[in-house]
Amino acid sequence: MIRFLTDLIGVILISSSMFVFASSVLGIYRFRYVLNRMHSAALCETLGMMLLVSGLTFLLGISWHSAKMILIVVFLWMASPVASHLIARAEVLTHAHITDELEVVDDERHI
Amino acid sequence: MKQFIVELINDRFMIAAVLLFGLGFMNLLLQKNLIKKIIGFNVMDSSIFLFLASQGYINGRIAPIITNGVFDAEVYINPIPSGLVLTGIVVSVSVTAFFLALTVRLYGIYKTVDFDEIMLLINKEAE
Amino acid sequence: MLPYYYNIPAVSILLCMISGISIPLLSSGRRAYRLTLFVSATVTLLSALLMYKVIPLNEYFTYMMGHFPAPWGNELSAGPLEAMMGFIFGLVMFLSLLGGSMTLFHDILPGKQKFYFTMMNMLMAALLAMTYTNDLFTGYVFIEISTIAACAIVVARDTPKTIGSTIRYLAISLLGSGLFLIGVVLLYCITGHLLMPNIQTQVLRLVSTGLYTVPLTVVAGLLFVGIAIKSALFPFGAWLPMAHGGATTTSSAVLSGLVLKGYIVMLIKIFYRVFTIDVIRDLNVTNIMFACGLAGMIYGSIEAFREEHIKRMLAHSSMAQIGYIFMGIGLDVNLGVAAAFLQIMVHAFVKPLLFLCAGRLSEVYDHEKSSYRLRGSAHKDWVAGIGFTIGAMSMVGIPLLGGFAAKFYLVTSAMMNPAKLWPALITLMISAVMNALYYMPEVIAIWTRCELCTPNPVESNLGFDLISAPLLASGVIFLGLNGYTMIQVIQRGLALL
Amino acid sequence: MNIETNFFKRLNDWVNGEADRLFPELHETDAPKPPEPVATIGPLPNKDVLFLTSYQAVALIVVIGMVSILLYTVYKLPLFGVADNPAVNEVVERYVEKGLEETGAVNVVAGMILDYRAFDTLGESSVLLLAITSVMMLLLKDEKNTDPDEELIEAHEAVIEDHNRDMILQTMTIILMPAIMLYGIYVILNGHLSPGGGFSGGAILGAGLILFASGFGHNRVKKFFNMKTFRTLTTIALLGYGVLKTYSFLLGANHLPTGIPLGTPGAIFSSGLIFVLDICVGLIVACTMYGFFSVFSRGEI
Amino acid sequence: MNVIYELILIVFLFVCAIGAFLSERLLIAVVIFMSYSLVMSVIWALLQSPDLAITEAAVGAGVSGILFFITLKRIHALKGTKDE
Repeated sequence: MIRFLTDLIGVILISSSMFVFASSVLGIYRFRYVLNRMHSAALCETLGMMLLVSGLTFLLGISWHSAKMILIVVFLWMASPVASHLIARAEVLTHAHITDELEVVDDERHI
Repeated sequence: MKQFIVELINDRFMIAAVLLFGLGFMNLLLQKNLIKKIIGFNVMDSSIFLFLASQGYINGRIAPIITNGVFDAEVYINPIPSGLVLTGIVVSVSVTAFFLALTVRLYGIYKTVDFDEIMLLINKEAE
Repeated sequence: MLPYYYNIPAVSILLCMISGISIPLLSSGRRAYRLTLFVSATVTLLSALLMYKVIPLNEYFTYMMGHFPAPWGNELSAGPLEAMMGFIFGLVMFLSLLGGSMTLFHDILPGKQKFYFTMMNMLMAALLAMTYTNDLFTGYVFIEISTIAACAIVVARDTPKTIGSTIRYLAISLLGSGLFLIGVVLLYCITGHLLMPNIQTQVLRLVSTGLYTVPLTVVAGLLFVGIAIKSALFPFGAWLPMAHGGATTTSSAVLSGLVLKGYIVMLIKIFYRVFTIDVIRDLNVTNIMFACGLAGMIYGSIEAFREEHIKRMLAHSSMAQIGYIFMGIGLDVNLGVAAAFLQIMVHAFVKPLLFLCAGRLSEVYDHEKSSYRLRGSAHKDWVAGIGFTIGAMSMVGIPLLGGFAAKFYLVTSAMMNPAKLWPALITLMISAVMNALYYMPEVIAIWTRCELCTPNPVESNLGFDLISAPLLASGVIFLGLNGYTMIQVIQRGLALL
Repeated sequence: MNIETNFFKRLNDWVNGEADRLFPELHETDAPKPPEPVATIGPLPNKDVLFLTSYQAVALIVVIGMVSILLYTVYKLPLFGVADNPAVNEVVERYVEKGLEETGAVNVVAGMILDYRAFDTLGESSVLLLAITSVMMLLLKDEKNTDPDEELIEAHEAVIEDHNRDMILQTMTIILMPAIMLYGIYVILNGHLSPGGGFSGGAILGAGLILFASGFGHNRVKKFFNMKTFRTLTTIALLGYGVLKTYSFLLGANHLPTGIPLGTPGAIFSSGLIFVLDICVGLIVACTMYGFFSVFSRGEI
Repeated sequence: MNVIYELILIVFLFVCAIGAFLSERLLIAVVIFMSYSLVMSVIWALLQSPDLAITEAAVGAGVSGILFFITLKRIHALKGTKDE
């Protein structure tokens, strides 16, 4: 019974991660501006991966493999937001007409 | 017909490698843009490596790392292609770096990365 | 224990590699230059010792690189031919470095001279390894080393033109090595070995059973085309004139004289030791070589005739000479291959001689390379003038010089194959006439006095005057006088492959 | 309208981020057209156009011919994934069955490239040295390859970067850098026990250094990794490789034992030379990768 | 079942290769090429060559991608105009 429950939870988590991936792919395709696209890509890397890996952990049970997968998620959560931040920063700093794209612009841009 | 398709699917890696080889070769020959020429070279090399690695694979066998004391050659895949490809990957990244360095220098001189234009400009200088 | 001289191939390759690696630790370009000279002289002496031991005994041996014999570990193999090629590579490298040293230090920035000599050492190691190797994949790795090193010694002069020609050279070379690699991969797939003797037994078994005939043909074609691209056979050789014409003198001499030959020696070795020459003839690869060789002879001669820049003219003439070599291999008789080998040796001496002398002569008029502006330069630098004359005469085919011997044996071997006799003879005639037409005006021009010209004061270069030019010229004359003996030795060596 | 219906054109546009032309009705306004690139040379002479066109046609025919020949060859080759193809022969058997005993390496691939076929690997490491040397030959700053305008721009950018370091990146670099370095060293040291080895571990180490350099600037890296360190490390590692292997080659060919113990299989200090060679290769690759980055971006190390 | 995954990955390879060659902006070409390398490393993991997978992920997708990016910066191709 418990086995069935954990499997069920795992399947639900994995399918929801699939939904997140699909919607973020749609978002990358659908949005036109870099920051919007980046937002949806970052979502798939963090939320989607977390859901996927926790689903797999439920399916596998507690073992070294699931510990490794959790470590992967930890490192991904450290690296991926930084990458997104850097992309956004580069875009904001180099885009000449950023006011055309964004409604709110921080006036304390340093450059 | 059915058997042909089965054979196609069975040889999928080799066919893909050959087609990618052709694609990379064509781009190395025909692309005007130097960066894309380099990408073409990389695609060509990695397709050859894909071909080689797929030749080493045997269905149902595992990577040749002897951790559980099984010394039977029937259990592991062919290790030779992996070793050769490892050598090849490093060679190809070295050549890529050299090629990119040449591109940077040429851009510094002619302010373009279009190979045909560069050749015409060089020929013009020679005249 | 092995006889001590069995270690010579491995020692000379590893010596070159280790000295190339350790050059960054040296303090200046001059020291790196001296180390390179020392290494190439050592390689020459070692190869001479190997020749002295191997040729009289007519011995062929394989040498394990490591603890594991043939199908498991890397191997080298050497015999009379390899020893001779190693000797010629070492000697010509030494003489080119010595003869071109002044232009070298003039052309390359002081901060980058060390890098240049690293490249030279590695190029030497790659040439030796390509000659001695008994393993196809080692051959591929060293082909890549020689590609990078050759491109780098072209680009060392660092003018816009050399960079442009280098990128073309590199792109086309990469096509060549890609084709070579896929050939090796296919061969591995159908035979399961990488060592040449093991592949040979498998290939002979495949031929006798009729299995995998198509892949075998494709492999032979791919290996041939890959190496033909690298050694600038006619339809694939468009990169050569720009690359060789623009480089500094030593680089041109080494590239034209040695690097192209290294690839061809490796191709011959592959044909003999992997496929056996009979299988190659059955697969019709030699016919393609023959046709490409003939076309290359005509094309190279015509282009050289139209060219005014003296170094590019020499480079075009190299293309024609490569055509001679491939024609000799394509003649389908064993004497033809031997004659092609003799041509390789002669050309390895003649082309560096011509390049070095042309470099010296153009210094007389302020590095002016147009051939009609070199009038009277030989009177200012008569060593270079005599050297150039000897080289040109050998190219044209005056008797008693090396070029004549090579051409004579090419004609003799063409006589043995009636099917290919007339095309070969006619093309040889045309090419010889064209050679005379573009070399002789040059020779006459450099010896004609010119009152109006204002020559520069020429710094004497003792290394060139006393060692480099005389030795290269005497090499040409030696090969011309001893053509018959050389052919005998080469034929015995080929029989051992 | 014709262009709109052309699938490849639309795919091309979409790949280029022009607009979502696959479904044009999704967007009311088109993105502004980028300005036309300024041609640096005028219209080509007829001779050149003819040459280029014929060159392209010939190249296309050659490529198509080659691909079809190769496809036919593949059709004739042994099948994929079967055990009785010619490549599986006594060589493979010996590598797998005796590899651990003869080389001491649990990972057969590492044992193969660093012991059975070590000459290839020596050549390959030399290719790395050649590549970094030739890149330095081309891109190190000297009087021939400096452009005053570029210099000015680079100096400007350097000043901006130094005063405007990204805090998030720096903090994460401090957290991640030890993990990356540890992982790289682990991969190198475990080359004979698990997948990986000198090449991959060295590349990971190099990537860690590159991350540090992009977070904190080259000047911080220079304090512990400058041209002199680079040169010494690369040369000594490669020389170590060359000398050790020369020793082993010469003794092996003359049928003498090397006298290097192989150790217990599976222990970290085992497999004799392979362990040392992996470290050498890792150092070379790490230095070379960082060297590429530094020379490309700054013209110096 | 594995075959289907492998076929999907092969199709990915082709899409990446063709996309890299078709795209006119060099930045996009390089990014697509990096994803090509990544797919290649997954394929190598499937072909039971973990050494190759690690090396390709570190060298092909990591370091050579960085080299491409720096080159693009040096040739001023990151400004958003086409090919320049």
